[in-house]
Amino acid sequence: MGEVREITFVEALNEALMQEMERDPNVIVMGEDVGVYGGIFGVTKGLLQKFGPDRVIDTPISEAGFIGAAVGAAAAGLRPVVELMFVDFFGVCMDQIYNQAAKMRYMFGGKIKIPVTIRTTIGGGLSAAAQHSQVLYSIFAHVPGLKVVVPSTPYDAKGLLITAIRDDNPKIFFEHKLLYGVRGPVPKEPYTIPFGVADVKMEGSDVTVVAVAYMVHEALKAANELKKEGISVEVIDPRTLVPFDKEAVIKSVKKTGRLVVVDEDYDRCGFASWVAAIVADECFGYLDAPIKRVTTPTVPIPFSPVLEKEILPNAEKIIKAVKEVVRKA
Amino acid sequence: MGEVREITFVEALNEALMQEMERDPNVIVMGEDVGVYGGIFGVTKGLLQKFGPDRVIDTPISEAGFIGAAVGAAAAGLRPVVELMFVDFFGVCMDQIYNQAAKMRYMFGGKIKIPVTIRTTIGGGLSAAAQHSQVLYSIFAHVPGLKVVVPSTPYDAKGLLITAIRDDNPKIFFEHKLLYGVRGPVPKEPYTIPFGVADVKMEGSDVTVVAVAYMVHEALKAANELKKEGISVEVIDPRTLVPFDKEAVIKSVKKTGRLVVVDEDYDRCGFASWVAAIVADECFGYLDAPIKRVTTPTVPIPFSPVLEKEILPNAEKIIKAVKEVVRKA
Amino acid sequence: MLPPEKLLDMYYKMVLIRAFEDKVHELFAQGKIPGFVHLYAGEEAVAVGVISNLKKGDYITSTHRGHGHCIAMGVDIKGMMAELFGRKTGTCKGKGGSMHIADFEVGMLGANGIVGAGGPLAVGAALALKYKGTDNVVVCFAGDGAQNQGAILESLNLAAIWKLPVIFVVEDNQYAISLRSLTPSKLQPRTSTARSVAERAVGFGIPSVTVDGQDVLAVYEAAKAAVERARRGEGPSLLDCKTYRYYGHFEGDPMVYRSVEEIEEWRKRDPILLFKQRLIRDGIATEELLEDIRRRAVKEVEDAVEFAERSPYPEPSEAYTDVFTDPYY
Amino acid sequence: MLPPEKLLDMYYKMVLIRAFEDKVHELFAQGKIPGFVHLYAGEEAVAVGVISNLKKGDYITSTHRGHGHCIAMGVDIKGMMAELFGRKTGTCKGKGGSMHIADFEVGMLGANGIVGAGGPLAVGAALALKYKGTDNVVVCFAGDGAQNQGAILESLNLAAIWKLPVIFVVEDNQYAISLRSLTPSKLQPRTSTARSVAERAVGFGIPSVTVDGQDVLAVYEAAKAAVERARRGEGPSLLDCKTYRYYGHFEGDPMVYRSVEEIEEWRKRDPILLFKQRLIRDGIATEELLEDIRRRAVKEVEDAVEFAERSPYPEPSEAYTDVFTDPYY
Ligand SMILES: Cc1ncc(C[n+]2csc(CCOP(=O)(O)OP(=O)(O)O)c2C)c(N)n1
Ligand SMILES: Cc1ncc(C[n+]2csc(CCOP(=O)(O)OP(=O)(O)O)c2C)c(N)n1
Ligand SMILES: [Mg+2]
Ligand SMILES: [Mg+2]
Repeated sequence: MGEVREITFVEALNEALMQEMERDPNVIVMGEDVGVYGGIFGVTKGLLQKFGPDRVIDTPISEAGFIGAAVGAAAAGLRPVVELMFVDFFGVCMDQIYNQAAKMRYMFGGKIKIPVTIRTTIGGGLSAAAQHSQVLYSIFAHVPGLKVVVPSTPYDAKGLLITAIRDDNPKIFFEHKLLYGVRGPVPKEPYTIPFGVADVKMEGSDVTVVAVAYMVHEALKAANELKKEGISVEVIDPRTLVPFDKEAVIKSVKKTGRLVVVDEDYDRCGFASWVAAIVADECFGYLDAPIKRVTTPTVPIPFSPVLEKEILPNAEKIIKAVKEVVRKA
Repeated sequence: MGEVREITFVEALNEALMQEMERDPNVIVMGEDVGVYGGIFGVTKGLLQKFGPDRVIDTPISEAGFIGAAVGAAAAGLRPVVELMFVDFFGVCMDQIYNQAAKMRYMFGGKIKIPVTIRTTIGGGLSAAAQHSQVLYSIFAHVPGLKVVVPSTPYDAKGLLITAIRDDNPKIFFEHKLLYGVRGPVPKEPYTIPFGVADVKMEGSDVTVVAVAYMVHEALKAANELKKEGISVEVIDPRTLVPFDKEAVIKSVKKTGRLVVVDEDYDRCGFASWVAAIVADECFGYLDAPIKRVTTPTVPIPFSPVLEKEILPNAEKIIKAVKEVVRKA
Repeated sequence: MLPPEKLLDMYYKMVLIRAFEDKVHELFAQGKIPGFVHLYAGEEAVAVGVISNLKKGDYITSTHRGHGHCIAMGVDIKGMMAELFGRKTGTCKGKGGSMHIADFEVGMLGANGIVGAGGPLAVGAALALKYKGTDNVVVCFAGDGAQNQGAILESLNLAAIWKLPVIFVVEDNQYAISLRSLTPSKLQPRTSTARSVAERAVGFGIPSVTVDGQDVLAVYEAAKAAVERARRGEGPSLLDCKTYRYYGHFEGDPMVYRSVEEIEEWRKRDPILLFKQRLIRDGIATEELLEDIRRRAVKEVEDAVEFAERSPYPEPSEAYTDVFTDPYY
Repeated sequence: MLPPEKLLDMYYKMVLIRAFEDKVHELFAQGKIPGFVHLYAGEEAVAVGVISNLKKGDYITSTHRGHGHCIAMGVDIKGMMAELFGRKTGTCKGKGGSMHIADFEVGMLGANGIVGAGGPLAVGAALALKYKGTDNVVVCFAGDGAQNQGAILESLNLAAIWKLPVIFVVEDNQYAISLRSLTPSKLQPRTSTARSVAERAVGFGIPSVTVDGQDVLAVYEAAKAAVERARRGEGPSLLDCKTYRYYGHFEGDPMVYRSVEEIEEWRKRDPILLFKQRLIRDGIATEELLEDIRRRAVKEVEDAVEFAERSPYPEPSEAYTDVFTDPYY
C-alpha cells in the first residue's frame, strides 16, 4: 500500500476528499462553512484554495435547500459531498434525504442513480447539550435507501469515505466529534474499504461486543480491562449499519454464546435493539445469557458534564454489562 | 358509562375533539384543510362550523411553520391539536417536533410544559406509494420527549385522544388510514384511557403476539385461524409505544415462552426490534423459541398492489411466523 | 409568430393531456386505478406553454399533479398509463404510480408526493448544468400552495444568489386542496400569501411576471423570456400563472370548498377552447383539423389504456430490487 | 425623549451584557465553562433597544447567541452564570447550558441551538396572545444567517396572513459563522440574500425598516413603532439591524474569515461608546456616573461567577427527570 503515516481522523477525511476531487471533476463539496472556514472541524480545509468556489460551495443556512440541491445535482450527473454540520439538524432537511434522495431510484423503477454523500457529525461528550450531541444514525438506518457509514478509525475514515464517494447510491457518513483528533496509521495512496464488512477489532471467546464509532474505543478499553480479569471479549465493529454484516455478528455469537451491544444512540427503537433482535431470532439455542444493551437512555442529552456522563455509555458500563452476562453463564 | 353506540374510528376521533373543545377553550385545532374541508379523512368535520375560525385554523402548506406555531402556542398556554396530514411529511417539520416541542421541558430545567398534540396518519394498503404509506412511529419513539399513541379501535381512539389532549406533554397520535372506517362500540360521554397500559386483546398460552394499530386486526385474524388448528395465541396491543407497557409483554412471554412481534413499520431499527430486544434481555430462560418479527422489509413502499401486498405484514405472514416458533418447541 | 407546425404540436399536446386526464378520471371512478391521483385538466396551457420552450438537455421538476408535465415533456403515455395501473411495463415498472412518474431520458426529474420538494432538486440540477458549462435550464413547477413551503422559499434564495438557470413556474390554480390562494373567505384568511407570489419573488431578487395561465401563447411568451434569460446566464425568474383545475384536488374529492358555478365560470375560458378559437381566427387551422387532432389524441389514450390493461403485473420479487444499484440488503 | 432613569437603565443593561460576555470569554479560555458558547458582545444595542419597549406578558424567542436577550429581559445573571457552569442552581438546573437558557416567568421563551427555530415558536406564542385578546406582543430575534432558513421564511408568511403581533428582529452582524450577509468576496457569493432582508419582508407583506444596530436609541425608536403597531392589532413588522460581533462565532473560533482591522473599524462605533457619548452630550449623565454603573455591572458579574463556582453540580439522577411532567419512562 505504499507509504503509511500516523495522521488524525480529520486529516484522513481531508485527504480522502482531496484525492477524490483530484480524481473526478464531478465531485463537488457543499455545505455551511466548508469553504473559507475549511469546515468547522477542519475536514474540508484547503479544498477551496485548491479547487475553487465552483467546486467547494459555501452555502447559506438552508439545509433543505442545499442538501436537496446536492441531490438534484447528483440526479443531473455530479457526485456531490454535502455536509450537514451536526446530525441534530436533520429535522429541517430530512425530507430531501429520506423521501427524495433515498427513494428516487426505487420509485422511478431503477432507471436512475443518486450518487450523493452526506457527511455529518455525531456524538456527545463535549457538553454540547440537547441539540448538538445526538447520534441518531438509527433513524437513517430505519428508512430505506440510504447506505449508513460509521467509521471508528482514521484508516476506516479514509477508506470508507472514498468508497462512499465512488458508490452510486445515497450515503450518509457519520463522523463522531470525539474521533476527529484520534491518530492512526493511514496509507497515503487512495484505497477503498468495502461496505458491509465488519472488522473484528479483537478476538475473544467469552462474549461478543458489537460497537461502532467512538464506542469501539470504549469497548476496546473495556475488553483490555476484562482481559486482566480473565474474561475474553470479542469486539466487532460493523463499520456500516447499512449494509450490515449480520453474518460476522452471528458467527461470533455462535462462538461466544453471549452478546452485549454498545450504542451511543438512544436505546428505544435504536440500532442496538435491532442487532439484539437479529441475534434473538437467528442465534436461539446458542445463547448462554440474556442479550444486553449498553446504550444512551432515551432522554435529551443534558448539558452539565455530570449529567452527560451519567447517561452516555462508556468502558465502565460495558464492563459491568459484560460481567453480568458472563456471571449468568 | 352511559350510552354506547357503534360508530367508526373517524367518528370517535371527531367526537373526542368536539367534546374537548367544548370543555376547554384553550383547545384549538390547526392544520391543512382541517376547517372548511373538515380534514381530508373527515376527522375534523363540523369543528369550524361549531367553534369558528379562531379555534379551527386552516393553515398554509408550511408544516415547520404551523406545527412550530402550535408548539409556541402551547408554550404560551394553549392546548393545540395540530394535524400533520401524513406522517410521511415529517421530514419538513421534524425539528419543531423533536428538537423543540419534545426537549423544551427538559432543556429548560422542567419549569415549563408543552401540552401539544400532533395528530397524523400512517400506513399502507391504499397503493398510496412511497411517500404516503409509511408508518415511521419508531422514529418518534426513538427520540426522547414525545408520548407516542397508536390506537387500534374506535373505543381506544376516542379515549386515548382525550387523554392526549389533557396530558401536559407533547404527544404524537398516529391514526392508521385503514382503521378510519372500522366500527366499534364507543361511549357517548367523554372518557380517558391511561397511557402505558396494554390491552390484552385475546388470551392464549402458546405464543405471545404483540401488535399495534391496524396490525392488531391482522393479528387477531391470525389468532382466530390458529385457534382452529389448536394453537393458542395471546394478542397484546400496547396502545402507546411511549410509555410502553413492558411488564404486560414480559408477563405474557414468561407464560407462553414464545414471542412474535408484528409491526408495519420498517424492520431495521424499528419498534419490533426494540420489543424483541427487551424480551431477549429480560425473559432469558423463559424462551422456548427464537423471537420472530413480522415487519415491513426496509424498502420504499411500492405503488403496485401486488408489490405492496408482497411487503406488508398480514394475517397470513403472522400465521407462518407463529407456526415456525411453535414448531421449534 | 410561431410556425404553424409548432402551434399545432402545442395544441396536440394540450388535447392529449386533456384526453389522458379525462380518461383517468373515468377509470378511477370505475375502480381500475388505485392510489392517489391528481388530475391536470384545466391547466394544460401552463405545462405546454412553458415546456414548448425547452430543448434537449433541459430538465423539469414536477409535483403530485404531474401528468401534464410528463406529457408535455414527451414521456410515453403508454408507459404512464401502465404505471397508473401498477403494471410492469409502466414508466417506473409500477413502483412509483401517479405521484412518482419520472423519465430522466426526456429530462423529467420526477413528479413528487411532497409539496415543494422539487424546488431544491431543481436548484441542484441547475447547479450541475451551470457547472458543466451548458446553456441548459431547469423548470421548477409548483402550485400556489407549495409557495409557502420552506423548501421552495429557500430555493428561491439559492437560485438567486447562485444566479442559476431556473425558471420557477407557479401553477396558481386558486386552491391548495381547500385553501384559497387569492380570494379569502370569512372562514379562511388568504392562506397562500399576504402579497402575490410574484411580488415575493422580487423580494428575493428574482424578476417575476404574472401570466394568464389560460392563454397558452401568453404563457409561451413569458416563459420564452425567462428561459432565454436563464440560457444567457442571467439567473432565475418566476412566472405566476393564474389557472384552474376542473376535477377535485384528488380523485374522490367531494369538493365542498367550491361551487359548481365557479367551475363553470372558469370553463368559459378553457385553455384548449381559447387556443382553438385563436388558431381558427388566425387561419392556422380549421375546426376539422383540430377535431382530427383531438380524435387522434383520444385514440392514443385508448391505445394506452389497452396497453396498460394487457400488461402483466410485476413479479412480487421486484419489491426488493432497485433500492440500491447493488442487490438488496 | 425617554426619561433619564429609563436611559440609564438601558445603559446599565448594555454594560451588564458586555461585562457578562467579557467575563464568559475569559472563563471559557480558562477552561471553566464547557460546551459551545456564542457571545453577544458588540450587539448590545439591539437587544436592549428592542426589549426596552416590552412589558409584562410580552414574549421573546432567541437564538444560540442568547445571553444578551436574556439579560435585557431581566433573567437573573446568577442563574445564567450557574447554568453556564452546569450547576444545579442554573436557570435550567444545568440541563440546558448556554444554548438553551429560558425563563418563561420573564417572557424569555428560550435560546435555541437550531438556527431559525424560534420563528415558528414566536408565531405560535403570538397566536396564543391574540387568541386570548391581550395586547401583548412577541419579538423573534434571529441572525442574518437565520433569514435563509425555511422555518423563518414560513414564519414571515404565517405572521403576515394571520396579522399577528410579532416583531421580527434581524441581528445582521455581517456573518453567519464565516458566511457573509452583505459583502461578497471572490470566494463566496453574498450568501445571505440576493436582496436585503428588509426588502424580502416587504415581499411577504410585512413592513420593514433597516436600522443602525449600533445606536441603541435608533433601535429603540424603530422597535417602538413596530411594537405599537403590533399592540394595535395591525400585524407584524421586521427590523433589519446592522451590527457586529466582536468575539468569534463561538468561543474557540480562529476567525480566519475576517481581519483584525475589520473588528477595529467596528469598535470605533461601539454601541456602548456611542450611547455613553450621547448621554454625556445630552447632559443625562456624567462620565463618572456611567463609570459607576459599569463598575456595578462588573461587580454583579463577579458575584454571579462566585455564586456559580460555589454552587453544587446536579445529582446524576437529575438526568432522568423533566423529560415529561410525569416520572420518567
Ligand atoms: C409537505 C406536504 N404537505 C402537504 C401535502 C398534502 N398535499 C398534497 S397536494 C396539497 C395541495 C397542494 O396545493 P398546490 O401546491 O396549490 O398544488 P395543486 O394541488 O393545487 O396543484 C397538499 C396540501 C403534501 N403532499 N406534502
Ligand atoms: C439549522 C441549523 N443549521 C446550522 C447550524 C449551525 N450554526 C449555528 S450558528 C450558525 C450561524 C448563524 O448565523 P446568524 O443567524 O447570522 O447568527 P449569528 O451567529 O451571526 O448571531 C450556524 C450555521 C444550526 N445551529 N442550526
Ligand atoms: Mg393549487
Ligand atoms: Mg450573523
